[in-house]
Amino acid sequence: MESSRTTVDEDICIMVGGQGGDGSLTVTALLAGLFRRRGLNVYSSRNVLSRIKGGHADGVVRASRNNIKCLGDHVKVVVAFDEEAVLATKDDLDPNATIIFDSSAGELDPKLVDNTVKIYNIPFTKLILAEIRRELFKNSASFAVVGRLLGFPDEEMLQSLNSRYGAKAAPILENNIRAFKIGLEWAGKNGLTAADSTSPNTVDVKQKLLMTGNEAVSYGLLVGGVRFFAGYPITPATDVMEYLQKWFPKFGGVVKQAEDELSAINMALGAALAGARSVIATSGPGLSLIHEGMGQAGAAEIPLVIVDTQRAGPSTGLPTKIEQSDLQTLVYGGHGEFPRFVLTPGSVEDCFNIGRLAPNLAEMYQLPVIIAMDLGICQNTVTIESLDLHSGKIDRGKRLTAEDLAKMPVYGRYSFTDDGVSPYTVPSTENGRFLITGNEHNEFGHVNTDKLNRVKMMEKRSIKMKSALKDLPRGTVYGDESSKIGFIGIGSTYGVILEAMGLLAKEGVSSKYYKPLTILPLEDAIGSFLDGCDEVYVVEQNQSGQLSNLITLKFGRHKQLHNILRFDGNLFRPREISQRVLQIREKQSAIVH
Amino acid sequence: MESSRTTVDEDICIMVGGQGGDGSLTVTALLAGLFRRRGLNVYSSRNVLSRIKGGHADGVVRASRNNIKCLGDHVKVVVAFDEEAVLATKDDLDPNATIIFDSSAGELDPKLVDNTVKIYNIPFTKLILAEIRRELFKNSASFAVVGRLLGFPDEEMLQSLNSRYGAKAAPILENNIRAFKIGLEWAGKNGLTAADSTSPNTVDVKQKLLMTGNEAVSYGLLVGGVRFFAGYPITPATDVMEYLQKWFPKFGGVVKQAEDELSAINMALGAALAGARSVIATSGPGLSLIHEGMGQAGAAEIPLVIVDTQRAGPSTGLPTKIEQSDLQTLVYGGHGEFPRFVLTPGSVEDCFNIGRLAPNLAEMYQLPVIIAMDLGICQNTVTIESLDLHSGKIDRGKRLTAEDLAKMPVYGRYSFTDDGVSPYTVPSTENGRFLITGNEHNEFGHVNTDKLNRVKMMEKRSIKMKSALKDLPRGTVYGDESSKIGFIGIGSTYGVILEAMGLLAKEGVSSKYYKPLTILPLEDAIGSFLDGCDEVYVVEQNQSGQLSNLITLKFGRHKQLHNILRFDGNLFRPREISQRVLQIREKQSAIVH
Amino acid sequence: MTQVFEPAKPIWCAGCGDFGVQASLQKALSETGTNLNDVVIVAGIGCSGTIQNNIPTYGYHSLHGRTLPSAIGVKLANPKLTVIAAGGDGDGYAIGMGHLIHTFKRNPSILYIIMNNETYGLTKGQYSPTSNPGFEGNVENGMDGILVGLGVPSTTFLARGFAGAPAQLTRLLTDGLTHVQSGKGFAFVEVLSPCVTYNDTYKLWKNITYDVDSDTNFNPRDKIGSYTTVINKREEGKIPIGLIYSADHPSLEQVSVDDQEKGPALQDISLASNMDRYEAVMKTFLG
Amino acid sequence: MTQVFEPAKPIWCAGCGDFGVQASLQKALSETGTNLNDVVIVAGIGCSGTIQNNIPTYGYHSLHGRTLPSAIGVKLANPKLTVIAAGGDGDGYAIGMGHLIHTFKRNPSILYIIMNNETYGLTKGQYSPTSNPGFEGNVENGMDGILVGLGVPSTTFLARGFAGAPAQLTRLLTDGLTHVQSGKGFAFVEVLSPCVTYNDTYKLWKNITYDVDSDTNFNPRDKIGSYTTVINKREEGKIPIGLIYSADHPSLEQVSVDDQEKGPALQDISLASNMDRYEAVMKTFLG
Ligand SMILES: Cc1ncc(C[n+]2csc(CCOP(=O)(O)OP(=O)(O)O)c2C)c(N)n1
Ligand SMILES: Cc1ncc(C[n+]2csc(CCOP(=O)(O)OP(=O)(O)O)c2C)c(N)n1
Ligand code: SF4
Ligand code: SF4
Ligand SMILES: [Mg+2]
Ligand SMILES: [Mg+2]
Repeated sequence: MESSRTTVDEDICIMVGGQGGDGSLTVTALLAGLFRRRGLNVYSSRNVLSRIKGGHADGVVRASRNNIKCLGDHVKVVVAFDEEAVLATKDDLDPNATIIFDSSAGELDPKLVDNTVKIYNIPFTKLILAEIRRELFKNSASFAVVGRLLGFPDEEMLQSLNSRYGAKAAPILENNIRAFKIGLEWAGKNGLTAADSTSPNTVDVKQKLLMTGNEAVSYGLLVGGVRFFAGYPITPATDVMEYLQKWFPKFGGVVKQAEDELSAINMALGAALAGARSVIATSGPGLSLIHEGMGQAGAAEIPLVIVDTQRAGPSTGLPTKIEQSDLQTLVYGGHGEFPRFVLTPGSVEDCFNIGRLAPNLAEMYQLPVIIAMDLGICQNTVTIESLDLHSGKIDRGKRLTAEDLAKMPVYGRYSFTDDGVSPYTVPSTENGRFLITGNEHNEFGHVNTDKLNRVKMMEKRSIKMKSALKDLPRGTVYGDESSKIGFIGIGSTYGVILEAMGLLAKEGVSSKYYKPLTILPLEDAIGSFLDGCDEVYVVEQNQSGQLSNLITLKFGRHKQLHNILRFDGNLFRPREISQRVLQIREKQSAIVH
Repeated sequence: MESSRTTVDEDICIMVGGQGGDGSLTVTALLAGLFRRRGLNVYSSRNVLSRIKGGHADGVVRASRNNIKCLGDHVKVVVAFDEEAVLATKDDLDPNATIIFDSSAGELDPKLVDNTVKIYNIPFTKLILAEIRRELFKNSASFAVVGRLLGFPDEEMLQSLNSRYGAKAAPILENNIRAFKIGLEWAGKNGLTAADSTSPNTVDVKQKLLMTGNEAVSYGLLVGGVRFFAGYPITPATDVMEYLQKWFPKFGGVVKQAEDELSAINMALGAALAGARSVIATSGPGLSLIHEGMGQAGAAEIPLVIVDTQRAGPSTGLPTKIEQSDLQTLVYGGHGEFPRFVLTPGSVEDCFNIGRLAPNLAEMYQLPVIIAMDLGICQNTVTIESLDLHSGKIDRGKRLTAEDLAKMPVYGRYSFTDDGVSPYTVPSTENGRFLITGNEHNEFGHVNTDKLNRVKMMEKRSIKMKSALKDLPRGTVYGDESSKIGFIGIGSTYGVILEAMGLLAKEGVSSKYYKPLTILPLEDAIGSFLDGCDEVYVVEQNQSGQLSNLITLKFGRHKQLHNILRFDGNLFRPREISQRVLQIREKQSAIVH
Repeated sequence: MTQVFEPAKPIWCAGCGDFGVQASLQKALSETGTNLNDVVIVAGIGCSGTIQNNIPTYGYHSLHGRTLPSAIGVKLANPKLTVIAAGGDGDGYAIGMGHLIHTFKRNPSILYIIMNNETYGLTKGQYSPTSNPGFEGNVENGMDGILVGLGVPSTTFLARGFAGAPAQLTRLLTDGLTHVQSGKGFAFVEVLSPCVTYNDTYKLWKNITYDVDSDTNFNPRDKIGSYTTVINKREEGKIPIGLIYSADHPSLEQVSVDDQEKGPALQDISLASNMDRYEAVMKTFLG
Repeated sequence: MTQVFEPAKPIWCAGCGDFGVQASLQKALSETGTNLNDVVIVAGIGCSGTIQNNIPTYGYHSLHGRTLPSAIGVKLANPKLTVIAAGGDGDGYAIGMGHLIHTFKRNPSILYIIMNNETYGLTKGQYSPTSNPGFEGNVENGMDGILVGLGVPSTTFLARGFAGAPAQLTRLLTDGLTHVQSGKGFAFVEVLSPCVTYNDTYKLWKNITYDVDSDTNFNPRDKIGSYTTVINKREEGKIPIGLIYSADHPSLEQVSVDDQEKGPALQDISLASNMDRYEAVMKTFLG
């Protein structure tokens, strides 16, 4: 049986699945921690339904010495609490995979999978019910088995359980440890003996940070000086509220859970004009509700950061599934015309950097700055190197103090300037009183309908989109810059595209990839990238090719632009992309030759 | 003095202006009625501030034997209650214009206008205050003077006053008539004698309808079978609510003024799924609030008609001013991806036809149908020939009765079909129970996250955009079809473009014009129109060229597409457009030669 | 017979109070002899907002917080339907609060069941408008839906049930159904429905509920008395359950729908039958 | 001295009640000795929602109905500011109703002046939530903001003034300002402010207002008594004015803002002064 033991040196992907409430995600989190502590790179994702208990739910964790940024293509180890979990991962299963199956309701039908797949049948539920009475501890038993299989020493696993449950009520920790020991016993019975605790893999390595995009963007916002958050719970944006709520008490910040998104965005507008860096985070239905407030930020020139954690729409849609289908409403949504920036982090590091930068941009240009995430990048966990806290700066734009004002003969909140940005004050500033309004107004903020003033004010606001070009985040080209085959993709397609490029390279197809960070105003660099490509693949998690539409409108139709789209609520896999590219190329060459 | 008397045979434009509350709009309405009763074509508009009393307000009425559909370029007669009113119209003043000025606070400084302009100074306010004590009747005095000037017999004018005020409390009518008589007296003093009541102009002519776009669309909706309206007051959409409220009692319909737009759209969704044809009407801020509901209609496949009476944004913006700046949010707004139609009436007849058709389309395709108006087309009054009530039909799409159901083995509200449209029931239908939801669902409406089902449902919904092509309203080409110079424009630019084409023709430039009626899905005919043009002018009342963006995305960049944009809150004037075209052409030819 | 959707198996966690609500509602429907083809359940978004999937009536899963406007739309379009709105405390008291007050004000004959678990279940246990201070970081006082109803002059039916007291709950829902089916207006029934996963309050609520139905001195038709009881009981740390207030006021559909026989949804909209009246309207534009 | 915006001339129709509100507010500001540089007036959209343009304080013209959330944002960002929210009955009781209840519930120290003219002035006289049945086709019962406030447990200050009774109005606004400036929570002052153009109620209101301030038997600290008075007076066709209810409850900013000396807006957000704490947060991701 030793043959199926895996070592952590490999690129390995483990799926743990069952019914919601089975604790699958806890097992993947524990494994992610173990891998990470060994200096491995980890990428982990979850797949749940919009219900609290029951229904299929699974977590996947992948670990590698390589710098992986996506799930990859194959699952090597499966822990399945029911048959549904096996079926859910069947298509992605490595031929030499191992399945640890909860056989309480009967052994796994071996015909369900290739006969090269190794199956351990262990009746976790039965064992745990018999010994501890509460089924929910079965996941710690399974953790013992999969940990042994992966070659983790028992001591190391025990330590993770301790640090996870140590702070909880004593019986919780105890029962988990009991369950874990039952697991160890059954692992032993199945020939999975304890690994040597002095195994070479346990050498001291530089600790990595394990973060989701939501954590990274929240942390970026904190470091970027945000001190006010208002929100209303919604998947997958709620995390941002919860992280800031955890951190703000030490930083003099306030998190307010509002009665709805309309209240949230208006609270944030109020806090922003009172001088606090302010942010809201929402998704799907909440996003549609804040369009009016977004326009108010644009018209009244109030600095506001908006995090949109895109999920699968339309309407209530698929609340726990990924999509990148808000791009056009972020760019065009809301009545009338007003300036805004739309930023699209692709990596966890991007999330941090953009989270930190956005509050500067908002105050420097006095408009809504939108950070467009997607459920994949929001929730998936990735190991990253330490973040450089010192490279940032705080820039409050043209904020006036009482001393600045004393030198000015006249102060109007909306005074005309070359760059469209007016100096501003915050309340309590001696002699800095303003009128702020979303009605059309003159330089002092008085409502005004004069034709000439109107045109000047519209131009003042829109010119900010140009003035800001020097400060907006710029994307990166990855891969073989000399190649004529280009990818474009944002958000969580980033890691998948990189890996697909590796697969293509193995097929002799070299390629490059532009990951834009600013899609409004759309980066000019995309134009040059397109010019340097004979064929371009725009990879998007939506039905209509929204990013590709934005690109086409600005840069014209590329002679060979192909959309690779997925909108079934699930993340792309690398092989899916590389194969689509190969198919398209084959078809094209069939046409040409 | 007789020399300045005008006859109604001319193309004449009269502006009546003063402070809000001065009653200027009443005078233009009375004049419009007089002209119309003589069989003339009338076009009338108003220009007010977002306040109830005070501040400049004016009305303009133009009358002609020609089929005018806009204000034209020159004001021939001005009735001004203050100097501001004269200044407001100064730029548009015909050199041979006549000004009737309220000289209560002093005579009009003749240097303010060309010396070819004829001025009557009459102290209306003083006279009326002295005689009747309430200033507000001064407008009826001015009506007498301008009516005499225009050659209307006194009897005819008196009749209009009677029919306007006859239903009001007796003192109101009496005082207006007293004021009118004072006006007549002063007209006489200024040499404006009574016209002959048997003037040839009073011959019996076929009566025309005098309607605003808001009236026409509301009437269309009524005839189209709409029986439920929910709304929240907002300029300029409120009219629609008020007309339907007036008519519905006779038709078994219900109008509900809701507590906000969120409530309104959801009431309408509820009424629609209960089987009533339902509509909401809103503008600007309200539109931004209903994006979530719009997506719900798309996702849950609920038939709903939405009237967007565009006004100048962003945010609260300029509530009483025109703009066409919601086009992109109508097309792209709202999270996620869902089908919808966006229709753009250009004439008052279009408003009626589209109002009548939209409820059919909504039920036939079970999605939101948006009628995109603009404040100009909404509020401006135009004479039209009688509307043909018999040409329409009521098509309730695939609505199932209990008898239909009895023949079906299975009924699922979202069953898959070739055209993406599922048969539907309404509550109380025996054995026709449904589940309707904006969550992703299976054919029965049960929430469902299966990947394959998701893709099929997304495709089912989006295919409706293609299935509907045969039923969507199609635009019209006007002008010289053989010309290579083309205009494109929607809404209230329609009449202005037609008149600008006339001006260009006088300069020897022949042109054609495509007025699209469906901008989502964008009409294919626009593509052929573009192909047939060497140069194209897209005329829009917005800053960013939203219609032109939609066209460019679908049909690629036209070699010579020029945007003619106006976003100062005021309607285009014909000469402005013709001159822009001539300038652009001159510049181009300077480049070419 | 045509096969229509099969009622779903509830997605709730074992022990969730919402099971009890569903059971009582189904009993009330059968006790009132309601034809299920004439019933529309309009549900919110939340764990509670899935109840309509499990019951063989017409069902509409509306938007989060928009349960009541949607239900009003249904009712005004066809007043003969039995319209039941159902959702959570987040749905009804947070994002939906404005609509709730206006529904009390309008008094449409709709039965509204608000499953109050003092938390946002579906989004994993954040505090809600009814949560006590301290719960999940909440700093605000909890609110009371019944008290809100007593703050609106045209309220006609206010009751609170408890998922742990099923007999009373069934009775309250039956009374609520009767109220709406006889066109008396808005029947508001808040149900204390514990969320066993994020806020298990079964025991607590067993202890602190106070049954006004069995208090012979309590008169639900005395508004000031009801208010006094609610205020005083709250101060004692108790939650009153039972029929707390009832009154008479014309219903919304009664004062809004001109044709009481056929609501807007049932009108004949064919051109032929309306042509005369359409032409009459057109004439008004001739001036 | 730097020239800042000049207060505007009001855009109201001659005789509009809002003139009286503005005059009383300005008196109250001066009577409380408030530094106008520390005042933010957050106004709604409506005729009433232009009051901030006419007063030399910081002014924010927010969105229709979002007056209170905006004001709460300002207050939480900088609790030392005197925050005044002002708007119409449409703004506050229709589209803003959900926020109003939640503001009662939260009890932030904000003075809220709702200019009730029982109509939508700026959109030309439609019925509003406070309109009587029959007004402009209204079929619903009017609602009462004070009664709504009495339906929320943490309300601390409920008053109603009348533009036709300026001395009392000034006193109520002064008391409201004192309430908020001493951090006691939300001061709600509805002002009966007639719309002479669409709903001229001066005479009517002169006749039917009932002044509780001059009723020596009336005790505004007795909640049930206040409720009883409001209900009974309504039944008599009277509208109570004066200080109707007052109570104590911790204010929102008190329980939400950790650093009472410097709200979020006043925090030093430079990297240097926060670096240690930022690093500590980063460490938590090392697992
Ligand atoms: C506009 C909008 N905001 C947020 C959400 C996310 N959301 C879904 S359910 C829910 C709250 C659920 O709480 P409750 O209404 O009390 O129902 P419960 O799950 O407790 O039964 C929220 C906030 C949403 N669907 N729509
Ligand atoms: C979201 C939105 N809906 C509608 C409007 C249009 N609107 C402007 S003011 C107003 C109502 C005004 O009534 P009220 O608040 O009572 O103020 P008043 O003018 O009576 O002082 C409305 C509906 C708007 N600005 N925004
Ligand atoms: S999470 Fe709570 S409310 Fe939701 S189903 Fe489970 S127990 Fe019920
Ligand atoms: S319309 Fe009414 S509320 Fe508005 S300013 Fe005039 S009187 Fe005042
Ligand atoms: Mg709840
Ligand atoms: Mg009002």
